[in-house]
Amino acid sequence: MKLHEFQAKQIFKDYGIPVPEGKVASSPQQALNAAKELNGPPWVVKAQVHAGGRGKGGGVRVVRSLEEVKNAAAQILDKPLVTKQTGPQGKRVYQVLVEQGVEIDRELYMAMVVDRSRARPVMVFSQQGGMEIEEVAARSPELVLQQFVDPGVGWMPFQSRALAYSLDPLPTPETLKEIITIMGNLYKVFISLDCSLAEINPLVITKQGHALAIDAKISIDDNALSRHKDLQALDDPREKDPLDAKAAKYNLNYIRLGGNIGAMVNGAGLAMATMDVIKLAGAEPANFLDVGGGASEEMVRRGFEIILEDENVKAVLINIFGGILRCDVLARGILAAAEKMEINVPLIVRLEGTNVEEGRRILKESNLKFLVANTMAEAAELVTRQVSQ
Amino acid sequence: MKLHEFQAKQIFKDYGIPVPEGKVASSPQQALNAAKELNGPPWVVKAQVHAGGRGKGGGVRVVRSLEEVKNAAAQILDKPLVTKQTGPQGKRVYQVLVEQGVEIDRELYMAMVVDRSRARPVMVFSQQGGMEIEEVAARSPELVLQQFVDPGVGWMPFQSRALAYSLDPLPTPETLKEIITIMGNLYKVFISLDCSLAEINPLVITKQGHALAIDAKISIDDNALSRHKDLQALDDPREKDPLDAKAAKYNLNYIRLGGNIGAMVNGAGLAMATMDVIKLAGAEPANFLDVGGGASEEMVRRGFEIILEDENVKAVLINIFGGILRCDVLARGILAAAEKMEINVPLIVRLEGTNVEEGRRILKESNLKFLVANTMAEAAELVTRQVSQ
Amino acid sequence: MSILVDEKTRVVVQGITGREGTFHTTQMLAYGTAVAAGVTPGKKGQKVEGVPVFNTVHEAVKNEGVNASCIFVPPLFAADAIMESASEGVEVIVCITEGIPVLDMVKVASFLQNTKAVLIGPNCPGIICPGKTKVGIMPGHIHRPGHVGVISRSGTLTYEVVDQLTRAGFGQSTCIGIGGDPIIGTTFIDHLARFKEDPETQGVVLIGEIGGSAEEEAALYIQNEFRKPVIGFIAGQTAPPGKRMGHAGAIISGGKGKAEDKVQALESAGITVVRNLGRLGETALEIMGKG
Amino acid sequence: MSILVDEKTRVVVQGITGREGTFHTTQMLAYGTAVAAGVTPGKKGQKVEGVPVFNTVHEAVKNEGVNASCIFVPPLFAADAIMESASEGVEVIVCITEGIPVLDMVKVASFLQNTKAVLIGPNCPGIICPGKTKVGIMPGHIHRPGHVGVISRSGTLTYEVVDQLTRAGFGQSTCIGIGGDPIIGTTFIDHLARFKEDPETQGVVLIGEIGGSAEEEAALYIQNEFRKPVIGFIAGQTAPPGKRMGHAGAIISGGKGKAEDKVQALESAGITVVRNLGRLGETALEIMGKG
Repeated sequence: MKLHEFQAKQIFKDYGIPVPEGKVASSPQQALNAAKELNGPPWVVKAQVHAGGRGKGGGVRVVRSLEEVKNAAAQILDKPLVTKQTGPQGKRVYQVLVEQGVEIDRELYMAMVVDRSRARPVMVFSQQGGMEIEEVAARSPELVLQQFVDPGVGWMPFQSRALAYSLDPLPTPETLKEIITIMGNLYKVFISLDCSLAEINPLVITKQGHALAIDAKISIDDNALSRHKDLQALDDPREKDPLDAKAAKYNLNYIRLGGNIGAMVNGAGLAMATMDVIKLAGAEPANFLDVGGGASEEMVRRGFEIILEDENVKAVLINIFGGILRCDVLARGILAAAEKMEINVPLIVRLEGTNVEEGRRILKESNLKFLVANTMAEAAELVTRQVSQ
Repeated sequence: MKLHEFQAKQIFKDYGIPVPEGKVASSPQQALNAAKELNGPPWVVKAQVHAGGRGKGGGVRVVRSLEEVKNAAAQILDKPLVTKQTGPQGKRVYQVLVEQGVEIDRELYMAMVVDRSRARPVMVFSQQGGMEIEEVAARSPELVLQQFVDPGVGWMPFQSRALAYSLDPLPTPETLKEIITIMGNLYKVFISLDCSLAEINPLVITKQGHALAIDAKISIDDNALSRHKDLQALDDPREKDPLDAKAAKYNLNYIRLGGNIGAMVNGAGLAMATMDVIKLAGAEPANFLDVGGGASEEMVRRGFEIILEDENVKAVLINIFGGILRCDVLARGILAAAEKMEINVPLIVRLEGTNVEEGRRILKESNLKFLVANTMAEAAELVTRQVSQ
Repeated sequence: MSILVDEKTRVVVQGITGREGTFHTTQMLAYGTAVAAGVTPGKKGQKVEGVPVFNTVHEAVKNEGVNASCIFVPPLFAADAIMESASEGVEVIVCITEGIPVLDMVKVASFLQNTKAVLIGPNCPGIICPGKTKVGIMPGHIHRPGHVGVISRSGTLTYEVVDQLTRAGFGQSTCIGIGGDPIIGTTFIDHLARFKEDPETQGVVLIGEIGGSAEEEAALYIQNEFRKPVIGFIAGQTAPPGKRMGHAGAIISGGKGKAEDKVQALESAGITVVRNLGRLGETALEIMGKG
Repeated sequence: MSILVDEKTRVVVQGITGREGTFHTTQMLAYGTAVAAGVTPGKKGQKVEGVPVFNTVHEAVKNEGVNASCIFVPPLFAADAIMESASEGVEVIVCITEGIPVLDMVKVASFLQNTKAVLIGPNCPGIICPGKTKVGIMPGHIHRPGHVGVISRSGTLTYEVVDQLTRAGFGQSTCIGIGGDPIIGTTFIDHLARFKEDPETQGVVLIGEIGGSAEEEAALYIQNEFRKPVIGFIAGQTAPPGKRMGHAGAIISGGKGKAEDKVQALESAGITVVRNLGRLGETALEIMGKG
C-alpha cells in the first residue's frame, strides 16, 4: 500500500525525521488558509497523488505570493495530473500539500528497501539526490552507496558513518549528526511499519546547515498490513481504478489493462503466461487476474463479476490449473456469478488439475454456455478465433 | 548488579509478568500495616537480601495472623540471616516484603541467561521448579529444557510452545496461554534491561489455574549499567561490605576475603594466580584486587588505601605486569597513597612490563620502604618469610 | 533416485486441522505420501484421516520420526512454523503459505543459516517425486515417473508445464516449485546442483518469471557448471511494468528483472527458451528426444 | 612463519586519538608494527605519531590497505567498532577494550558469522609475533622470537608466562590473548588448529582460568588432534566461588568451570599442568627440552 507524501511525512515527523512545516488542503481556499498559517514566501504546493514524476508533470509549484498559492492549488486540483507513471489519461488530484519553502544547499538521496537476493534490508544513499538519481546510479555507481542490515544486530552506527562520511565535501559535524540520526530513524520507520520502501528524495541540506526530508515516499508491505491497524486507515481508495478497488476488497490480485480479452487465472505465473498467450494470439488482455491459491467460491464469483463489469471485455478466458484452488470451487463460483448477471460475451474455459472431473461436471450440468479448451494451445486458438470474428 | 526481590517483582509487573500483591516494609509496624492493606491470611513475610537459600535459612515465613506478620518481620529484621550463601556470619536484613499468600498447585522453573559457548541467550524451563531445581537438573536432565535465542529473530512463539507443551499433565489452554505470555515477557525484561540473569523460581500455577511469579531474581550486567540510568538507582550499597562498596565507587574489581596478605595486581588472571601463589606459600590472601587495565593513578591510590584499611592485613604484595596499565602510573599511585596514610606493614613489590624502568625509578627515589621481588617465585618466597615471622 | 525427498520421507503437516491442511493431507495420503503426523497447537490427540495430531513439531519428530514438513498455517504465523521445524532438525521444509510479510522472511533466512534445513517456498506448490511421494499441493495425476527435472518460481504454471511434458511422453524425476515470493528458501541454483548429481535426471525444465535476478544467476551457473540439456520459459513477457519500489528498487536491481533480459541471459548461456507456453511439449521433444 | 599476523600486516588503530590508543600506537610503532592508519570519526586529517587518521575504517582500508585492526574505543562503542572493521573486510580484529556488555557481544558473535574476520578478544592483550609485529598492548621487550606458541584467556598472566619462557631460553612463535570475557571471538581450539599447521611452532603453552568450559573443550581437542607438546596452567585454583548466575548459570554450565575440573581435564588429555606459576619456566625446560 502506497502512502501519500503528507501521510509519509507525518510518520517521518513521529519518528524524528525533520520535514518542512506544511498542511494538506482539498480546495484552493484551504490551500490559501494553509499558506497563511505557514512562514513564507516562498511556499511549495504539491499534488498528493500516488505517482512519481510529479515535478516534471507540473504537480509541484514553488510560489512567492498567497495569490499564487491559491492559483497553483486550483490548477493542480482542476485537471488530471499527467506524469510518465500515470499514462496519458493522467490521474485526478484530490489534495495538495502546502509547505514552507526552504533554501536548499545540497540534495542527497536516502532510501531503504529489501534486497531480495541477500534477503536483507539495505539502505541506499547518494550525495547526488534529486530527480536524476537513477541516471546517477547508472552513470556513476560509485556515487550510490549501499549498507546491508544484518537482522541479528539491526542498523548500526558504523553503517551511518560509512554512508555519511562519504559526503564530499564533508558537511559540518552538526549537519553530519543530523544526517546520521535520520538514517537510524529511517531504519526504525522501515522495520516498525513493515515497509517495502521508505525513501527520501531529496534529503536536503539547507543553507542554514540542517538536514530535511523534502519529499517522502513510503510503501507498506500489503502482506503485513493486517498487523498495522493504524496504517490501514491511511489507504486512499480514490487512488485506485474502481474495479481495482473492488478487487482489492475481495483480496483478488487484479490489475486492469487496456485490452478486450478478460482473463481469470489461478497463480501469478500462469496468469502472466496466459496474458502472453493472448498477446501471441493477436489479442490484448483486458486485465491481469490471479484469483490466488486459497480462493473461495465467493472470491471466484466476485472476480468473474469484476471482469464482466469492464465494458471493454469482448471475450473471457478462464484458465485454471487446480492445485490449492480446486476446480469444483471455481466452477461453483462461476455459476454463482452467472446467476446474478447476464453473460453476453463468449466464455472460453480451460480447467485442469485438482478435482477437475467434479469441476467439469458442475459446469457441464449447468445452463452456462461456454467453449471448452483442453490445452493452453487450444485456448490460444479459441481466443484468436474470437478476436478475428 | 543484583536487584532485591521486590525491585525485580516491580519490573516483572511493568513487563506484564504477574506477581502476588505485596508491599515492602522496613519495620515490624510497617509490615503489619502492609499486611492490613493486603488480602489475607495467609501472608508471606520475606527477607529482602542479596543471598540465595533464604527459605531454608528462615528468611521466608508463611503466617496466618496479623500478629504473626509483625513477629515474623521482627525476627527477620532483628538478626543477620544465615544461609549457605552468606557464610556463618550471615547478612543483615533491612527490609521485608509482605505478600498475599497464594494457593499453589504446581511449581515450575523459568529463567534466562546467556550461554557463553553458544554466545546466545537461553531460556531454561522445568516443570519441577522450587528449591531443588539444581538437583533436578543433575538427576533428571530431561526435565530441564533449554531454548536458545537466535539474535536475528529474537524469542519466537514456537519456542514458548516447545517449552510450555512439555508440561505433563498439560494445564488448561488458559493457563498455557498465561505461561507462554510470561515467557515472551521474561525475554523482553532480559533484553531490554541488559540482564545477566532473569529467573522465576518458582513460577507457580495456582489452585485457581493462574500462572504467577512467586519469586523473582534479576541481575543486571554491570558493563551495561551506564546505559540504564533508571536501574542504577536500584543499587543497594548496604548489601555490600564497606570496603567492597568503596572499591566499587572507584571502579576497582575488589573482593574482600578472610586472610592477612593484601594483594594488588593488574589483570584478573594474574590476580588469581597471585592468590594461588600466596596460598601455596602457606599464607591466606586478604583480598582479590584487580586494578584493571585502564587504571589511573587515582584508582591505584584508592586501591592501595582500601587494602590498608582492612585491619586483617599483615603484609601487602603488589604484583604488576604492566601492559595497558603502565608501571609509572602504578608507582605514582602508590606514592600518592603513602603520602596520605601511614604504612605499618611490610610491602613487597614486583614490577614488570610497560614502562617498568620508569616505575622502578619512581619508587626507588621515593621515601617508601619496600622489598623488591624480581619474579613471581621470589615474591612467593618473600610472602612466606613474612608469614613465618 | 530423486532429489530431497522419496518414498521413505516421513512428512509432518503443520496446520493439519485447517481447511487446506486437511484437504491436502488427504490428497497426499492418496498419492502415497507417508504423512506420519500433523501439528496444530492444542489439538494433540485428534486424528486427521488417521494421522495423529501433536501440539508441537518436537512431539511429531520424537513420536513419528518425521524428517520433512509441509506448512499450511496462515501467513502471519508461517515464519514461526518454518523456524519451529528447522529448530527441531526437520531436513526438508515445504511452505505452501502465500502472503508472508517480507520482513518475516528476512528473519527466516537469517535463522535458517544456523540450521541444516532446506526450505522450499514459501508461496509454492511444493515438491513431488512422481510415483514416490508428493509433499505439496500439486495435482498428482498429471505427473509421471521419468527423467526430467522441473524447477519453477510459479505454482500453477508448473502444472501446465508438467502436463505438457507428460502428454509429450516425458516423465519427471522431481518437480520443485521454489516459490514466487521476493525471499525464498532455495533458488534455481540450489536445485540445479542437486539435479546435476542425480543420475536419474537427464534434463531440466526451468520456469522463471519477471522480477528479481534468479534466472540470470541460474543462466550463469548452467553455463559454467551444468551439462544436461535445459529448457527455459519466462512468464510475463507481455506484462506491464509491475510495482516499482521507488528509485531504490531500480537501483538495487541494477535494471535486471525484465522478461527480455532473462530470456537473453538464458539464451546466451545456450539454453533453449520457449516463448509460447503452448509449445513447451513440442520443444521438449526436439531438445530431449523421445521421452 | 607465525599465525594470523606477521611483518607484512598493516594495522589500523580504532580509537587512535584516545589516551590508550595514542600510547599503544607509539608502543606498537616502536616495536616495528606497521601501524598504517588510525580511525576516529570526525578527526580525519590529523596525524598521531605520523600515522594518518581517518573518519571510517572504510577510508583506512581504501587509502592505506590495512588488513588488521586494533581497537581501543570505549566499551559501549566497541561492538560497533568490531562490526565496522569486519564489514570492511579487515581479516584480523584485535579488541583490547574491557567491559563490553555481554548482549553486545551476542550481537557481534552473530554478525561475525557472515564475515571472514577473525576476532581476538575483547578484553585481551592482543597478538604478538616476536620480532615481526605486535598488534596489542603487551610489553614487547619480554618476548623473543622462537618456537613456543602461547594462548591465554588472561592478559597480564600471559606476560608473566612469556617472561618466564624467555628467561628459560624459550622464544615464542606467536602469543595470543584470547580474552577473559564470557563471549570472545576465538577460542583455544581456533588457535590450536593454527599452531598445528604452523611448522615454526614446536610446542604450546595454554593458560586458562576458572569459569566456562573452554579449557575442557581444548583438552578434548588436544587429545584427539594435536600432537605437539602442551603445557597448561589454570588460574584461580584457590579462588572463592565467583558470581553465581542463579540456578540457571549452574544448570547451563552443567557444573563445569571449577579450576580442579579443568586441571583434571587437561591432565587426562596427557597435558602437563603447572600448579605453581613460579615454576612454569622450569616445567617448560622439562617438557620441551632446552629452548
